[in-house]
Amino acid sequence: MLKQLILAGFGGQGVLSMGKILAQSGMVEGKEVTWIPSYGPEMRGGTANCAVTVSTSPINSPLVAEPDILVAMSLPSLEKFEPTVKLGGKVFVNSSLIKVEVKRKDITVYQVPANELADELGEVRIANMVMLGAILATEPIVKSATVLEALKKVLPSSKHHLISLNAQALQAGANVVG
Amino acid sequence: MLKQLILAGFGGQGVLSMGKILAQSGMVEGKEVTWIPSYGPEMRGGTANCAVTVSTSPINSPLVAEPDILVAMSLPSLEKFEPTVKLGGKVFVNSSLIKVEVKRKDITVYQVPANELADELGEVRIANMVMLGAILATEPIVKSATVLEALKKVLPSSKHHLISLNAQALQAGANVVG
Amino acid sequence: MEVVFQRPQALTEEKFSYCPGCHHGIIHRLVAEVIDELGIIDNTVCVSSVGCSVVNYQFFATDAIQAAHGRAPAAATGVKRASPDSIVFTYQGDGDLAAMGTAEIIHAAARNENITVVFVNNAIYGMTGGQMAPTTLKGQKTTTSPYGRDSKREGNPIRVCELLNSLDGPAYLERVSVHDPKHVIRAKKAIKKAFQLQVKGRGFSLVEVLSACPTNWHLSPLASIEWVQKELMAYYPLGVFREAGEVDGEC
Amino acid sequence: MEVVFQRPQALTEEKFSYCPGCHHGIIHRLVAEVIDELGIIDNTVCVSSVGCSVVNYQFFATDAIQAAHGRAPAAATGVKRASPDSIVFTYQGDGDLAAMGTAEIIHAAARNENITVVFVNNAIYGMTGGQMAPTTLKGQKTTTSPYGRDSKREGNPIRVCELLNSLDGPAYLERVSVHDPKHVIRAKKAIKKAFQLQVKGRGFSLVEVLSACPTNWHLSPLASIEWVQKELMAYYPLGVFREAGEVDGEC
Amino acid sequence: MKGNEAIGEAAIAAGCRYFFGYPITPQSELPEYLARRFPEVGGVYLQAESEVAAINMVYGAAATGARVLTSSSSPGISLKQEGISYAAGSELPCLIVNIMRGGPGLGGIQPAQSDYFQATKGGGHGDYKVIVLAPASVQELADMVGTGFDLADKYRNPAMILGDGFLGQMMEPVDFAGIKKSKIVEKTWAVGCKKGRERNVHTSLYLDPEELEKHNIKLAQKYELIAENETMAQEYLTEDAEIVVVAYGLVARICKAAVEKARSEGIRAGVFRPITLWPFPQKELRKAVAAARGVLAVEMSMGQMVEDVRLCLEGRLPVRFYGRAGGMAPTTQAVYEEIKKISLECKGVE
Amino acid sequence: MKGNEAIGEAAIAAGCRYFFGYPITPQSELPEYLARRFPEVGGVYLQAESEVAAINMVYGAAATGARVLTSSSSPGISLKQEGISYAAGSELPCLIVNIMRGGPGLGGIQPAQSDYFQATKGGGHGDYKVIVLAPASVQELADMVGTGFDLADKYRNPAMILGDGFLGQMMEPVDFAGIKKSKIVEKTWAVGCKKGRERNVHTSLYLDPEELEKHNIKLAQKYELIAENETMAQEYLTEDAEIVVVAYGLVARICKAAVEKARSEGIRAGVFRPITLWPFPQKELRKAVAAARGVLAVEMSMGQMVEDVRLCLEGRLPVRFYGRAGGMAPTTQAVYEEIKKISLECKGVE
Amino acid sequence: MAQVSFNEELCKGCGLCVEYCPLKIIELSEKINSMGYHPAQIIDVNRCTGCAFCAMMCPDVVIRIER
Amino acid sequence: MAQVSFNEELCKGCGLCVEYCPLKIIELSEKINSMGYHPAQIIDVNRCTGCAFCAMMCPDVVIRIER
Ligand SMILES: Cc1ncc(C[n+]2csc(CCOP(=O)(O)OP(=O)(O)O)c2C)c(N)n1
Ligand SMILES: Cc1ncc(C[n+]2csc(CCOP(=O)(O)OP(=O)(O)O)c2C)c(N)n1
Ligand code: SF4
Ligand code: SF4
Ligand code: SF4
Ligand code: SF4
Ligand code: SF4
Ligand code: SF4
Ligand SMILES: [Mg+2]
Ligand SMILES: [Mg+2]
Repeated sequence: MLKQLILAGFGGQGVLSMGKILAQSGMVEGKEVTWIPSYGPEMRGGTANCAVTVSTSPINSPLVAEPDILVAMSLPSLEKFEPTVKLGGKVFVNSSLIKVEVKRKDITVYQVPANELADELGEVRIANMVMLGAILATEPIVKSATVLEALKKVLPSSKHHLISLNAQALQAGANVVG
Repeated sequence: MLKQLILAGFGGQGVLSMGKILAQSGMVEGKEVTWIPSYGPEMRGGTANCAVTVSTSPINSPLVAEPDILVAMSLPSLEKFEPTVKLGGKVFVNSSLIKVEVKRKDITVYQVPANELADELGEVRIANMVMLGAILATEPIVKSATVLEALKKVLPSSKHHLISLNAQALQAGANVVG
Repeated sequence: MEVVFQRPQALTEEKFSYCPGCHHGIIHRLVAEVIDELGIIDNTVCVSSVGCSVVNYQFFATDAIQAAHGRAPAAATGVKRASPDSIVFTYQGDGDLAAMGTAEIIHAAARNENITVVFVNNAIYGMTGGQMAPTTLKGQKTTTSPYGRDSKREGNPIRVCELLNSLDGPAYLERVSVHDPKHVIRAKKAIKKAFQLQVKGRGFSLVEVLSACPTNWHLSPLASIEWVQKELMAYYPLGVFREAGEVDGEC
Repeated sequence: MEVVFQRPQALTEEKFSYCPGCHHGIIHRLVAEVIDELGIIDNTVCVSSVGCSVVNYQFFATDAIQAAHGRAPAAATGVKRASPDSIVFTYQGDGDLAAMGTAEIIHAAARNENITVVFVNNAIYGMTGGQMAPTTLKGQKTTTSPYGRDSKREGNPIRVCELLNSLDGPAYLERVSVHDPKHVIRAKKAIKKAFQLQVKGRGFSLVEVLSACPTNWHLSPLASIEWVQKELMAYYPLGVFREAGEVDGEC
Repeated sequence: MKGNEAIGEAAIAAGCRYFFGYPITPQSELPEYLARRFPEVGGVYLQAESEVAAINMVYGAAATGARVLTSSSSPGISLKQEGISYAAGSELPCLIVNIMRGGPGLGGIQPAQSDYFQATKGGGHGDYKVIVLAPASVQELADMVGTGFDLADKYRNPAMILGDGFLGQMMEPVDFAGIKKSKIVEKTWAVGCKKGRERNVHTSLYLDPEELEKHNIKLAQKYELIAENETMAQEYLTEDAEIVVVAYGLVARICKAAVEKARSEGIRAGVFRPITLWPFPQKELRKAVAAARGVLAVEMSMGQMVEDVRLCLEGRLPVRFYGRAGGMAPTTQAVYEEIKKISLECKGVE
Repeated sequence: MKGNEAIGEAAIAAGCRYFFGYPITPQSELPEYLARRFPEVGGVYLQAESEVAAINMVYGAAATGARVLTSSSSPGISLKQEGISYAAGSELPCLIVNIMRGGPGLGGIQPAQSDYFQATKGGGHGDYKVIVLAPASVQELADMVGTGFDLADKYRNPAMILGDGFLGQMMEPVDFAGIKKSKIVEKTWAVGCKKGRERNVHTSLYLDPEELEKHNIKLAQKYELIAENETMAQEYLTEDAEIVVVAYGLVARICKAAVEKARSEGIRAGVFRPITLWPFPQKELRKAVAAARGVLAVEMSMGQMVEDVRLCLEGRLPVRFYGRAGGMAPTTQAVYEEIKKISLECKGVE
Repeated sequence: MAQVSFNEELCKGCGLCVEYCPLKIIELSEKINSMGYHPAQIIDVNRCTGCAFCAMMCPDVVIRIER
Repeated sequence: MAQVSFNEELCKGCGLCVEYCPLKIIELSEKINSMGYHPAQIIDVNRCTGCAFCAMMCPDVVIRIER
C-alpha cells in the first residue's frame, strides 16, 4: 500500500496537525510514513498544507506532486490543488466554507460540512478531525482506533480528556460519507 | 633606468613617507613610479617598510623582491632585508641605532648616523630625510631639488617653513657619503 | 451625513495578513491616518522589517523597501541621507529592533537620524512562532523559554525607550499602548508627533507601542488586552521619555 | 629590602606593542596585578578583541582566545557558559565595544552574564589609524571626521556606562581614568571589584577606563593626559554607575 | 519526529550540551526542542541576540573543548560567515546546521538548496574549508550529527549539516540507538583551567605574513587529508547505468524514484548521491560514471553542485542540469523526463 | 596617489555622492579620503556602526536611485554577505570594494586574493551573482569605479571591485580625465517622491514559491545576459604561447615580468588576465590557450580562481597551480621557474 | 444618529468591537465568512452614537461610520 | 631609602615617570636604546622615597622598586 495525501486549508484550521496525527497513526501501525508541511511563514492567514505518505514499503520521495487524496478545508486550497489530484483520486471538501462545485469529473468528491459538525460538537477547532474521520471511513489508511491510540501518545496527559471529543469528531466525519 | 628600493625601519621612523616623497619626486620628473608599503597593523612598534620603484619605462611588477638599494633604519629591518639585496647593491645603515656590522661583502655599505644628524638639526623626525639625502648623493634616482619641489606640492602651505629644514637634512645626509 | 471613520487613504485595499485581534492592524491604521493627516503620502517611504509585519509594504500605499532583519534603521538612514525630502519611517517588531537590530537602532538614535521608528513591542517573536524576545517578561513562557523566562538563564527584558533615553541623540521617545480607545487616541497623537518632528527636521523619533499577540500568547484577543494592561504595562510604563522641546526649549 | 613594585606574574615577558605613552600599557598592568592578587591566573581566560590590544594574549600570562571585532562579549559568553569555573574577561576598545559590538555588549549586560569587561575608551580607533569612534567627542578631528565631529552629520558620542545603566542586567558599572597615580589606584580598585564580583557569581561587570592615544590624538603623552582630564572627563564623568549592592542590598 | 527535532535529540546523544542560536524558519523547531530538553540533561541552551552573536558564542564555547551546536537557515548563515571563518582560522571544532530556504535576500521560507556554494566554496573570507554533510532522511539527519561532531573534533574544523527545509520540517520514524556516543576526545588545547600545563591560546591572527602563510599551508594540508579520507557517497544502480543522476539530500530520493521509473521502462539509469559535499566525492563519482554516457545533475537551485560535477568529470561526459528553485521541488516525473531526454540523445549519437 | 584614494576620487568623477562604510586596514584611506572630499562636493560620507549597518545603508540609498559606494576588506566583506544577497535579491545596484587581506578569521593585514570564491560564487545565501571586476593598477582601479557603477546600473545588480592590499596601498600616477562621467540613467523605479506615478516597492521577499522561482529564473536570465555581454580580459603574448599563465589583479603584472623573462630565454609564454572574475571570461580564455600546451594559474591564495580555469578548460589542457598566501606574494623569479618547469615537462612529452 | 457599517469579508471575528462598544450593540453573527470567521454585526443601529470606539479598536479596518 | 630600577630596553621615553615623580628625580637620558628611544633614568636615587608614582604611571612596566 502507498497512499499519498495533501491536506490543505487556512493557517489555523489544523491541517498540519491532521496530517501529523495521520502519520503518527501510520507509525503506530508499523508502516513507513513521511509528513511534510508547507509551513506558513506568518502565523496567520494564507494557506497551509501538508503532504502525508503512508506506505508498507520504504518511501523514496516524500514529496507529493499527485495526491491520491486531497482534503480542501478552504476555497483557495481547493483551487490550488484540485488540478493535481491523481486520476481516480478523492477530494474531501469542507462544504462549510466552500460553496463552489469541484470541476473535475474524474475524481470522487466528498462534501463534509466540517465546521458545522465541529460547531455541533462545541469546538470549531475539531473540524480537522471530522475531516480525518471522513477520509478513514472511505480509505483504510489506518484504523480509527489507531488514531485515538496515537493521540494518547502525543497529547500530554492533561489533555487526555479531549480524546473522547476527538473520537466523536472522527465518528461524525465517518457518518457523513458512510 | 629602473631602480628598486626597500626602505625599512620601525613604525614612526618615517620610512613610509621617505618612500612616498621619493616616488612623488619621480613623478615630478615624469618617471614611472610605484610605491608599496608593507603597512604596520598597529600604529606602534614592529617594522614598517615600503618598496619604491622608479623607472623610465612602464613598471610591471611593483613588488620588490631583490632591491637595488636597501635603507635599514633599525636593526630588525637590516636583519630581515640584508639577504635580499641584489648582488652589487647598496645598503644604507642607520648607524645611530644599528651597532652591528653588515655581513654581506658583495654589497656596498653606507653608514649614516641619521638620528644623531637629525638631533643636531633639532628634529629627530627628520632622520628619514637625512637618509634620503645620503641615497640621492650616491644614486641619482631623482634630483635633490626635485625632492624639495615635491615637498612643496604635498605639504600644506602652513608647513612650507619646514622645507628648508628638509633641505638641510638632505644636505647633511649627502655630506656623510659625499 | 458625514464620514467620521473610514479606511485611511494611506492603506491599500489589501486585507491584513494578521491573526484575529492582533494589534499590528490597529497600529497600521494609526500610521496610515497620520500619513493622511499630514498629507505626506506622496513622499513617505516605509521601511518594513522582518516580523509579522514583513509585508506591510502591501498595506501602506506609499513607496517602500523591505529591509533585512534588524537593519531597518540602517536602510532608513540610507534612504533619508540620499533623499532628504522623503519622510522615512521604519516599522519594527521587538525581535527585529531589540535583538538583531540593537546596534542599528542605538546608532540611528545616537546620530539623531531624522527618521521615525514605529516600534511594536509584543514581547514575543510573532512571525516565527512564539520564541522569546528581548522584551519577553520574566516568567513568561515562550517556545524557547519553555520553563518561563528566568533572568539567571535568559537574562532580563530590555526597555527600549529607557535604553535610548540614555543617549544624547534622540529627539522624541514615547511608549504608548492601544489596549483601549483612550490609549489608541494617545498612541495616534504620539505617532503623529513623531512624524511631525521628522517633517520639521528635528531628528530621531521612536514610538514604542505595546501590542498584543493573541496567537503566541495563547490567549483570546480580549484576554490578551488584559495581559497588556496587567503585565506588559507594569514592566513597560507608558509615557514620554524624551521630547525635543525638553532638550532645546522649543518644539 | 622588600619589593614594592614589580612586573606582575600575570604579564608575560613580552614587550608591549603600544606607542610611547599609550595607556593600554597601564591598564594591562592593572588587570595583571588584579589577577595576581586574586590568585586566579590558572583559571582566567582573556578574550581579546580587535583593536590596538588585539595581541594582548601575548601579554597576559593566562589562557586566551582572540575574538572577532566587536564580538568579545559573545565569545566570552560561550566560554563562561561552557566553563563556568573560569574567570572570563574581555578587553575591548571603544570601536570594538561601542560600534561593532553594540548589540553584543548590551545583551551580555542585559543577561547579567557573569563576565568582566575592561572597556578602554580612547575616543578613537587606534589600531586602524585614528578614525572616528562612537565615543569621539563633538568637534574632535579624526581621519574620518576631518572637519571635527559634527553631531548633525556624525551623530552624538555614546556614553557606555550610562547606556548600560538603563538595563536591569548589569551588576557593576564604573568609569575610571588612569591619568594620574590617584586615579590609577582608583582604577585598579574598580577592576579588582569587577573581577571579585565575577568570582562571587554576581554577574556582569564593566569598568570603562578613559585612556590616552597620543599617536592618533597627535599629542605628546603629557598633553594627552591633559586632554583626558579636560575634554574626555568633561563628557564622560567618572564614577560608579551601578553596584550590585545597590540593587539587592549586599555585596 | 520532525527532522529539526531529530537533530536536537541526536545532539544530546552525541554528547553535545551547548547550543547557541537565533530563531528562523524553517529550523526553529531545533532550538525550541533544545530549549526544552537541554535543561533536563544539564545542557545550556542560549538564544543569542543574533546569528552573529550566536556563532561567536559557539567560538567561545568551542575553545573550552565543548561539543557545541548552532543552527540557522540561509540568511542567518550568511550572517555567520565571518564567525565561521574565524572558527576555521583558529581551528575550533563545532557543528553548524543550515536548513536551507529559498533566496536570495529574504527570499521565501520554503525549502531550497541554493546555499551549496556558500557552504562548500567558502562563504567567508580567506582560504578555509568547512566539512559539509548532506543527509537525505530524518534518520540520516540524526546520524550525521554524530558524524559531524566526530569529524569536527578529529580535524579541529567546523563541520556543517546542509539540509533543506523539507528535511527539517518532515516527519519520519527515527532511531537514536545507532548514534554511537562518540567518546568525547580529550582536548588538551582547551582553554579553562591551565593548572599544570602551558597556557592555551586560540587566535586566527598572524601578523607576520610568513607565519600566516605557514598557517595557510598547514590548513591546506589538513584539508587535503580530509579530502583524501573522508569523502562519502551513496550509489544506487550506478554499476551498469548509462545515465547517472547526481543529486544530494532529499532531492536524491526524488531522483531514486525517477530512476526506478526509468528502469521500469528499460532505461539504465542510476543515482549518485554525494553525502559529503565538501570534500566532494570525486573518486567515487568518477567510478560511478564508468559505464555512463550522460550525467544529469538535479538540484533545488539554479545550478551550483553541478559545477563540482563538471569539475570532477573534466569534460569527459556531457553533464546536463535540471533545477527547480525558490521552494519548488523537482517532481519524480520531471526528473524521469530529463533522464529520458538524455537517453534519447545518447541513442541518437549511436 | 594611493590606490584607495584613487577609488575615492574616481567615485566622485563617476557621480557617486554617497558612501557608507566602516574602517578596516588596508582600505581605510578610501573612507578617509571621502570623509574629506565628499563634503566639498555635496556628497554624504557616513561611517556606519559596522559593516552590517553599512551595507544596509547602501541598500536604502540604492533604493532611492543614488549611486552609492561601500568598501571594506575581507572580514568586513564577510559581514556584508547577508546584505549583498538582499541587494541582489531586490535588484538594487551598488558598488562594493573589497581590498583583500589574508585570512581566514582575523588573519593578517597584508595583501591576499583569498576572497575569490566568496566574491564570484556567492558568499551569501541563495542563487545570485555579483559582477566582479579585478583591476591591476591604480589607474585601472580608478577606471573600474566608473565601469562598476555603469554595469551595476545597467543590470540593477551589485558590482564589486576585488583588489588586493597592494593595489589599495600602492602609489602610482593616475589620471581621472578618462573616467567618463557616465550619465546617471534615470531610475524610474527609485523610491522617494511618488507624485504622479505608481508607488515603487523594493523587496526580496516572495512568499509564494512559484513566484520566488519565477524571480530566480528572471535573475538567472539576467546573469546569463551579463555573462554573454560583459566579460573582459587582457592578453599578453598569448597568441603563440605554449604556456599561458592565468592571473588576475596585481599578480598578473608579476606574471608579465616572469613571462618576459621566459621569452628572453626562448620560452613562448603569455599571460591571460581575467578582468571580470564573474562573469569569468571563458570564451576569451579558450581562445587564448589555442596554441598552448600547458596552463599555469597563479594566485595569492591556496587556489581558488584555478577552479574556474579548470572548469573552463574541461580537462583539455593540464592546469598547474602556483600560489602564495597570507600576505606573501609570488616573485617574478618563482613564477618564471614554474613556467620553466612546465616548459620542460611539455618538451619531455615530445 | 449614526450609521455604522461592517465590511464583513475583512472581519476576523476577534470580538474587540463587541467588547469596546459602550452600548454593547455589536455581536458576532452566526454566519461564517469566506475566511471561516463569524463576522461582527450591529444589533441595534438606532442606538449607535457614532462614538467610533468600535472602529478605533478594530484591527482589521472593518468598520466605517457616518454621522 | 628606596631602590628604583629601570629596564632600559623596555622604555619608550614617554616621559610620564619624569612628570609624575613628585621629587622630579627622573629624566630622559641622552642614550638611545635599541628601539630608538631615550630611556628614562634616575638622577638622584638617594632622594627616592619609593612612592612608586613613576611605576604606577609607566605604561611599559619599565620600573621596579624596592624599599
Ligand atoms: C537574519 C535573520 N534571522 C532570523 C530571521 C527569522 N525571523 C523572522 S521574523 C523574526 C522575529 C520577529 O519577531 P518581531 O520582530 O518581534 O516581530 P513580530 O513578528 O513579533 O511582529 C525572526 C527571528 C530572519 N528572517 N532573518
Ligand atoms: C569586521 C572588522 N571590521 C573592521 C576591522 C578593522 N578594525 C580593527 S581594530 C578597529 C578599531 C579599533 O578601535 P578600538 O576598538 O577603539 O581600539 P583601539 O585600537 O582604539 O584600542 C577596526 C575598525 C576588523 N578587524 N574587523
Ligand atoms: S503571530 Fe502575533 S503578532 Fe503575528 S500576526 Fe499573529 S497575533 Fe499578530
Ligand atoms: S595607536 Fe593609540 S591606542 Fe594604539 S597603541 Fe598607539 S597610542 Fe595606544
Ligand atoms: S460607534 Fe460607538 S456606539 Fe456605535 S457601534 Fe461603534 S462603539 Fe457602539
Ligand atoms: S473588531 Fe473588527 S475584526 Fe474584530 S470582530 Fe469587530 S469588526 Fe471584526
Ligand atoms: S618612586 Fe616616587 S620618588 Fe622614587 S623615582 Fe619613583 S616617583 Fe620618584
Ligand atoms: S614612564 Fe616608563 S616608558 Fe615612559 S619614560 Fe618612564 S620608564 Fe620610560
Ligand atoms: Mg514581536
Ligand atoms: Mg579606541
